Amino acid sequence: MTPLKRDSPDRRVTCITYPEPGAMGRTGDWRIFRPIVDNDKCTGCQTCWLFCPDAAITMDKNNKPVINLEYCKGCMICETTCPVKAITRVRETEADIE
Amino acid sequence: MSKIISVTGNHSASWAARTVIPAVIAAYPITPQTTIVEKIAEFVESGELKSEYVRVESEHSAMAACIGASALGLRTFTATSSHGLALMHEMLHWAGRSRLPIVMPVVNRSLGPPWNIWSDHTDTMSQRDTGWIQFYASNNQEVYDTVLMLFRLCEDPKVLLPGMVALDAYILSHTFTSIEVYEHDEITDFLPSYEAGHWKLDPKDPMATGNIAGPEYYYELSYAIHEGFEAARKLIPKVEADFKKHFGRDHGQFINEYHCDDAEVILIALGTMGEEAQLAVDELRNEGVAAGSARLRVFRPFPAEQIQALAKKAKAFVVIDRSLSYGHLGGAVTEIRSALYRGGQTIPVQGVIAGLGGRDVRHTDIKKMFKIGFDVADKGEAKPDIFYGLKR
Amino acid sequence: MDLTLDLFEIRFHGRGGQGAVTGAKILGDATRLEGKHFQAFAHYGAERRGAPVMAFTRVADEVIRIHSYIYEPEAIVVLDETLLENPTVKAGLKDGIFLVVNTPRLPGEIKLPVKAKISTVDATKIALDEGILVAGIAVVNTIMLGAVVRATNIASIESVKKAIRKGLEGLPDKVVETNVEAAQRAYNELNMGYSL
Amino acid sequence: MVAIKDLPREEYIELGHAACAGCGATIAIRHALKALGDNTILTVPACCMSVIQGLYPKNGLCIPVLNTAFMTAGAAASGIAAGLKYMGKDKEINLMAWAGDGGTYDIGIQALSGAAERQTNFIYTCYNNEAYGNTGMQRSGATPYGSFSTTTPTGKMQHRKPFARIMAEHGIPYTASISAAYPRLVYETYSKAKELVGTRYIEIHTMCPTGWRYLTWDTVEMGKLAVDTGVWIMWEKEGEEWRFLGRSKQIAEGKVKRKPLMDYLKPQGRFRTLIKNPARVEEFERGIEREWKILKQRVEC
Repeated sequence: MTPLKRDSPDRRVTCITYPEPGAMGRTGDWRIFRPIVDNDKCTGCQTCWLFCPDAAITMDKNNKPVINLEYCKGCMICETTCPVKAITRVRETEADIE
Repeated sequence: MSKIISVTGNHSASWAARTVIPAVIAAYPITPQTTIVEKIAEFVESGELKSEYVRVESEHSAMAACIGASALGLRTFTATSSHGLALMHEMLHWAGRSRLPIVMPVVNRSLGPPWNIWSDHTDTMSQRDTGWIQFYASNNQEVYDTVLMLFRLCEDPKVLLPGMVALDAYILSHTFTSIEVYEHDEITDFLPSYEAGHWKLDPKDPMATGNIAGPEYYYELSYAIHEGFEAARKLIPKVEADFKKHFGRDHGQFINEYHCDDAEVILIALGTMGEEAQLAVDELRNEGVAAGSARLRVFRPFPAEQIQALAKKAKAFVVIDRSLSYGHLGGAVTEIRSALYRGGQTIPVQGVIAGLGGRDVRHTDIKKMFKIGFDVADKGEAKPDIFYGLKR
Repeated sequence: MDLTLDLFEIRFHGRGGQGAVTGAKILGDATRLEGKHFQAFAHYGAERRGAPVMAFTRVADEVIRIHSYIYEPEAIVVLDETLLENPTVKAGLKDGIFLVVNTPRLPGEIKLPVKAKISTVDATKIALDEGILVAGIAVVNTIMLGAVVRATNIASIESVKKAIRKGLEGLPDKVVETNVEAAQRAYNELNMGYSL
Repeated sequence: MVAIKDLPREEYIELGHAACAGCGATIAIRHALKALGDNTILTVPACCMSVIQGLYPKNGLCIPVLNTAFMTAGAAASGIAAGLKYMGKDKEINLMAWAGDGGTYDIGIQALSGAAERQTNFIYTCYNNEAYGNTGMQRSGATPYGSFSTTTPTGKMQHRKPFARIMAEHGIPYTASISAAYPRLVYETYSKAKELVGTRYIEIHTMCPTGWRYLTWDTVEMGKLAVDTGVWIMWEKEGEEWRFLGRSKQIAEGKVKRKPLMDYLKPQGRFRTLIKNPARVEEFERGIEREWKILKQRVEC
């Protein structure tokens, strides 16, 4: 049986859902605090990547963390777990609205 | 001394438990019923409510525990919603058939999948055959008052049946309004303490319940339950009248009629939609249109006679169901048509399915449904049941 | 002010954890102390700390029989100004609507597609001054009630203060009185004007 | 222990899922699914993970999920396992039930016990945030002694159920008690469980800021403190052999001293009433000692 296309009418017979970013909308709006990475202090240990509950951190080609601000919820776990305090916080309202 | 408090529909149910002081409460949390059992926990742990509160590990066990406690001849209370009520199904039959007067508010909520926590009457409609008396409330004061009335009704020696009062998820359960509540000693005239006259577990007078009954006995035992409902049918007006005498309020007994006497079209609905329909009636009446609304407050025992009497007043019914029996129609409209058929009445009945899964039903929508009703009255013939607001 | 409208509907916009629902209920309770009937409820879904939430208060002279949602409120209260961009805040706007916003900006600086009666107060600053914080969030719900009654006259500040004391029953007295004082401050420091 | 750099980069949870900020359970599932890979089917009963998947028509998890009723994780998994066996796919596909503590300790114990007794071939994960988290922290069988919950406002009166040990006594090939504060240990535990056959029960202590009432950025610290103070004990039982794991092993062997209990209780709002009552704190501590005593006996013999 050929796999059904995602939005073919037969698929709407019941509550079928598909993996996609933003299943709860732009969760970046939830932030009260925003994490800021200081790449000079960062040693590339990836602890922030390890602990991020939202998989919102990826390591760039220089093995430095990049935080996806569309979805990062500002829990600030990356800040507290970073062994060299390379990540700090700023109140979302004071941060420049990108 | 009675007092006025600002509470949600859920807390109105918790306050009713606090007023009645059941001996045992066994309950399991489920959205959106949760704040009922949370408030009861506060009352119990602060010492304001002396009930024994069993925090069971599932709804199936909640009802089983209530059956155990009620079997001792003790007043018993619980609350649930949607999937919790469905999970209790087996034990709802058990409680009904055991003639145990357990009282249970049920917050009407959709059945999944998908998970949906908003208002839908399919959950209580699915339990019509389990031997439980069923009331539907339309405001917080009615939730509180109906719990008190249910204990009086269910514990009557000729009735002896469990009873549920349904309230719409969020529309009532989580909406604050002010209600009047009483202390226990202010209600004991209306609601005396419960004496289990029929049976109870008592080592001093040993009797068992539920072991085998062959075909030669089972049928009559079932009929006895049916007789309990007929007794309830006679008692409901008396209980409501007595409640009014003590507390100055009644909620319309079987059917809460509004401008029905001279109405051309009467719209019937349950719960909060039944009350909001009154606004549509007011607007139509201002436009000189003879509309009336009737809120079906008691669903088991089903008020067939009252429906037949109501049909004599109008040229057409519109019936809104916030439930759907797949492969057939809404819960209320099928039973209303059945009552009319038995009464030999051929008034057209326009069925409307609306508000499933918590979709909002406003008085403006109800006014549109009335328009359909007047068209049906003119033609003398109903259209196929309408799925109001369905997105194609 | 004698309310000739038979229904006064208020919509609160806040974020999970800012106490929008409690605020809606306390405001309702305040109007009850002045003989009105009220409903207070929230728009329930998956509330999360920080995620946008809505709450409602409906006030009338007689018993309220309407149970459906509020679509065209008489007043909109915005507890967190970052929500002003959120489309739900702009739903149901009409000329003459009251808009009460927690912001350091003045009414004239707020652009709206309708002629609204805008009032602003920096409730966050008041909360930070008075130390009304929970888990890093300035809880401005009771503070904004001082602003709402001043802007709309739906109830007196005395009734609001009584309702706050009742609504926050169980919290330490010092916390309750701080909230009561903060509401009075918002009442006094309210800037009232019209949208751009 | 696997290095962070060597952990797979594929993510099996989507950006913008619906967990609260600082959720320990999503740290756990992120690394469990990295170990199991994309040949995995999940069944999830009513719990936080049902909501974390977010709103129709989208889903926050990247593998097939059968959402099921609260009581039925073990039963639903049994059905899927039978189907996979029938299709001859039970070796290649990892079947996992992912349930909360309420759905495991309380309403779902019967279905799970039945599935285990039938040696059903699946991994059952109980992510334990120690109350009915999704519906606002009502008390469960996993809620600690003396802890606040919305149905025990003045503090729970019973000790939590030693559920993982109960599952171990089902004679199943693998049982583990680990913590989301140690994601690499989570990854290694699931890598091991993936290779075994039969019912494998893994319980993960998952920190919950909303429910335990601490600030979101302290999630990992809170999980570590639970282990460092001995409140949460990490161990595994493979075949007949019991072993302490990670930090708990160091504590058991006396290499590391347990931190004072108050370090764990004090920063959490749910223990605010408990810590004001020394007698109840002592009872809390007695429960911890009892658990260590029993586990030490298991490990030694």
